Amino acid sequence: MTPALRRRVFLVAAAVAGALLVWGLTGLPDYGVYAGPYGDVLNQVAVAERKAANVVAAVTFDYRGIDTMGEEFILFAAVLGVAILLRAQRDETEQPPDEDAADRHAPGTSNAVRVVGLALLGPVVLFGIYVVTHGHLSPGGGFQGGVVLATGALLVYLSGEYVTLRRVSPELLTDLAESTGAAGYVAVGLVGVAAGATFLANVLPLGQPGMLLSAGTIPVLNLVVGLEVAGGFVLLLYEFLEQTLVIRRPGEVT
Amino acid sequence: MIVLEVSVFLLVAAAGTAVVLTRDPLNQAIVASFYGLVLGIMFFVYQAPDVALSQIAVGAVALPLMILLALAKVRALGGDRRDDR
Amino acid sequence: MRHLPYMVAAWLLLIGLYGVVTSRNLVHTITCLSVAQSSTYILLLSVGFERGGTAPIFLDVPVGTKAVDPVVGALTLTDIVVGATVSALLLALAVQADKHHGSLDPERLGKAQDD
Amino acid sequence: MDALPALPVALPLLVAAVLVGLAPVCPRRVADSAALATAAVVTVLCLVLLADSLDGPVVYWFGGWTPREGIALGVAFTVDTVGAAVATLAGVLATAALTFSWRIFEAVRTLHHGLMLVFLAGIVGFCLSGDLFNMFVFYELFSVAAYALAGYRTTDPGSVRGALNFAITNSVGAILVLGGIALLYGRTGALNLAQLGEALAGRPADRLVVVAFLLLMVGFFVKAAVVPFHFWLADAYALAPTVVGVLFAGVVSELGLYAVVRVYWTVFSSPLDRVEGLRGVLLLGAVTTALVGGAMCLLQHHLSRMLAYATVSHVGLTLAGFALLGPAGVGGAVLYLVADGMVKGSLFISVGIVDHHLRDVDERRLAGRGRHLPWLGALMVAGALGLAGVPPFGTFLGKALMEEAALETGHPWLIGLFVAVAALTSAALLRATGRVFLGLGSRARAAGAPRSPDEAALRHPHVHATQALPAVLLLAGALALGLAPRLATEAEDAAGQFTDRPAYAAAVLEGTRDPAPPAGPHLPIQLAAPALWAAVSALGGLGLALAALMPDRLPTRLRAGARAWRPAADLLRGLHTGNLGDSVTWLVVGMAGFGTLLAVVLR
Repeated sequence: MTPALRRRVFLVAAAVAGALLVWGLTGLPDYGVYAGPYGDVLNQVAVAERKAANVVAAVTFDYRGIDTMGEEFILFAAVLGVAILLRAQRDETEQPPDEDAADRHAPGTSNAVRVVGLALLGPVVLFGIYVVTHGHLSPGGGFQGGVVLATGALLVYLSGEYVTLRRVSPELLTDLAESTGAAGYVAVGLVGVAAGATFLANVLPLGQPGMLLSAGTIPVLNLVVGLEVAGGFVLLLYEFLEQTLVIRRPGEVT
Repeated sequence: MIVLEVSVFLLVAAAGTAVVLTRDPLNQAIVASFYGLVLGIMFFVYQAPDVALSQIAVGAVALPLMILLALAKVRALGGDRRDDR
Repeated sequence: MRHLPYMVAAWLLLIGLYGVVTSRNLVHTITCLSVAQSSTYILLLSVGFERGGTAPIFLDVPVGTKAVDPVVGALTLTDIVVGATVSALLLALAVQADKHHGSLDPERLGKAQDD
Repeated sequence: MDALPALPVALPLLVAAVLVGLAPVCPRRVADSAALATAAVVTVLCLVLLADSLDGPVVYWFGGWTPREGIALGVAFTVDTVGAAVATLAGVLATAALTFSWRIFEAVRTLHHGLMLVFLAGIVGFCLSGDLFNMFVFYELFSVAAYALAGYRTTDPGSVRGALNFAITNSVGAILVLGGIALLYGRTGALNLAQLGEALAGRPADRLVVVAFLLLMVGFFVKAAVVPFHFWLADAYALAPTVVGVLFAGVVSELGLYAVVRVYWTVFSSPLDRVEGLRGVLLLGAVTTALVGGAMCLLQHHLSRMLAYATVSHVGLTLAGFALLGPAGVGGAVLYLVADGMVKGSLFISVGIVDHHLRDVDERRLAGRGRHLPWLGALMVAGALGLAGVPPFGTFLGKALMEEAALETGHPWLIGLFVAVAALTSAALLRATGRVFLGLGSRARAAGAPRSPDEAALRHPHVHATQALPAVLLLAGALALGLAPRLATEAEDAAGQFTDRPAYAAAVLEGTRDPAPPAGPHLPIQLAAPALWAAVSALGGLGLALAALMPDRLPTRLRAGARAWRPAADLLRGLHTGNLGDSVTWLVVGMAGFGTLLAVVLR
């Protein structure tokens, strides 16, 4: 199809499909009316049963913990895929890296940006760790905190210390963090089996709601997810970054 | 409250449309980052702070950043080749 | 108002697909796909929303307070991760496509060989 | 072994993570062996589950969250015979594919094995899950692994384009699936299949139920490559590495069909009570898919592309069995799906061997060059007969059961479709085999003549047993399935279990496990007439193949008749552009078309 014909065919089909969608969607309960039993039951029982103040965390890591295991491995597979695609390519094109060469710095970084970036690093890392460890108590958790931690690594880049990033989080270390996190999730699941219960059963002491050490395996799973997500996102950004910098020729960057 | 909700919904629809209609990928990454932020705000309105945090971290920061890096990579790689055409 | 957020979701799906179909740059295509994907976040959270409900976090409010559905929150969290990771993978493929075809234009990626 | 249902998912994921973590220090052979052993263990675990499920579904609640008063709090794997059989097929194919790759060097080997194991775990989880959202998660898991695996062979520029089209079109499908889930959740507040089915039971479908079914069906049909959702498939499957292509062609498309029937029987079978109308819509999709796939298959010269379109065509046949919406049709379709998956897996490996040793997969350029590998030619001819459903292949038994079901439901014309499609796909393969391994064909002599003198140096002199063995064993497996006619009645029993919604709901929500499921009345299985039809298919295929190889021997009138088809063939080819915008446009067209039909027949 030519682009013009395709656009026309699409518009006609999308009008019909859209009408069908609207037709079906108006069969939903009115906005703001929640009909189903699932969420209400969990809101009633989760805090008492799991000692987790944040019911979303209890659903994510306990009641529906197997979904989250799948989700972590989706991330794992995507990161692996990106690594395979871009690493294979890098092997073809890479110029011998010169660690101290000026052209491996990010372009146009002023000293002011550099200082601000490095000054932010500490708070960002602390905040990331806080978000990971308090997932069962407040909004946040392993995923959100992991992304924040990965952003910390990015700040190092933004502040122009790309060479430092190479030393701070080389592929080996982030690979290891990511796979340890992923394997850790399955391992926590198997602990339940080893304890004579089911896979992903929450067999650790539950404690009292609101305490940092409560909710059994939920904070543990938050930790392994945080590890995996931080490693995975650093790796994702790093693979694209590496691509950018390796290709750049000397003289192009000032 | 209703006014707030309606305006957030319409803002989301408009921002999403703007993302699609911004044809230059570099500009689009910036619009997409704004869209990610607006979605995050919508999720706060929905009383879903967990989701809002994820959305802002991913949609407003990580994903636009990856897009920018991919574009930087493509430009570095293809700058001279494209002149031939 | 009764169905407004659902309509917003349907609109975002269709406009996102429109972008995918008409796009002339793969990076643009991928961003449009993420707009289409975001329609599912809105739809999921909308069907679990309860007017007057608080967030389902019972730290400062007692259990029994009217709260929104925690399940759709958990589902959307997963959905966001899926969307982001698929986008990352697609971007890597787009970078590859540019390397092989010298172009990010889907129209220039060449036709299927030998049919 | 209480945790048995969790293990075939948990184990490969754990091994994948460990392998990738140890990648820098892990010797190549250790990684190979670990991946291969894991795939084999997963296969055995799935077989054990299959045996367990014969007496009724095995229900496993993760975290021990058994339902309360009919409300599922957690996520369950609900293993029934059909799900376990498809999971076992995936395990068998993964084991075969990893065996094949033993001798093939890949630079990113360990990471690749990690992805393969995640891919397998995703498929198995998808087959075993009894929760709609959990199915979606595993669906995305194996899909994401598949996108990466389809595109990593960066030496072939087409594979990147194929992977992009694959990933984007299938992601749109996944978005639609999720939309369907959201609609159902908004109505019922449930995600467990059994609970969803109970919540919707007893009332005729309204617009929300119809549209939710539409979204789920279209979303899963994209993976199944039902026409017109199939435009992404050929590039993705044909240009993927052999190791991956075996699973793609063997089981991945069929998973899309599996999902539709699973969701139909557990959730929608009560509200969508206008069975005749639904049957008509599904049969329409089945017939179009079977014929378009078969015709495109015959038009290909690229061997893997041929197999890719054979997959589309046989998805159509399998869908025809499912579309009859009864135990016999479902049982026949599942039996056919498993046997056909093994045949296609074997053929894909054979083509992989051709590619590896002759450095080409184009039938015309390969003409006569396979003469020194007669056994491979024989293997591919046997595979072609398997595709045609000749006894005693398992494909024959499955098709016989589907034909019985077609007669019983008053669709005798379906037998004609089965015969025609089997003839088309087997003809394509027989033609290619004849040209490559026997040097037949008038055009072959001309095109294949300029042969480089150093061709012998180009090709690998020796085919390793690890490459040939999996192809032989897969074919033997497909044969073995057909040697036990008892399997037909067992497949029907399994399908009876699969299609019994109230029993499924009771097993999941109340934990009742009927010790002796009532065996429904079996259709009297007649093997004589189906054997005749199979012979007609195979002879038709052979005739078509010979006609294509030696057109100048045909009577003039027949030749003129064949020419009359050319404009239609050109049109069909012209539609298959491999363009990603086209694929997504066709997806929306298909959604609008199927949606309109469903809205008319179901409301």
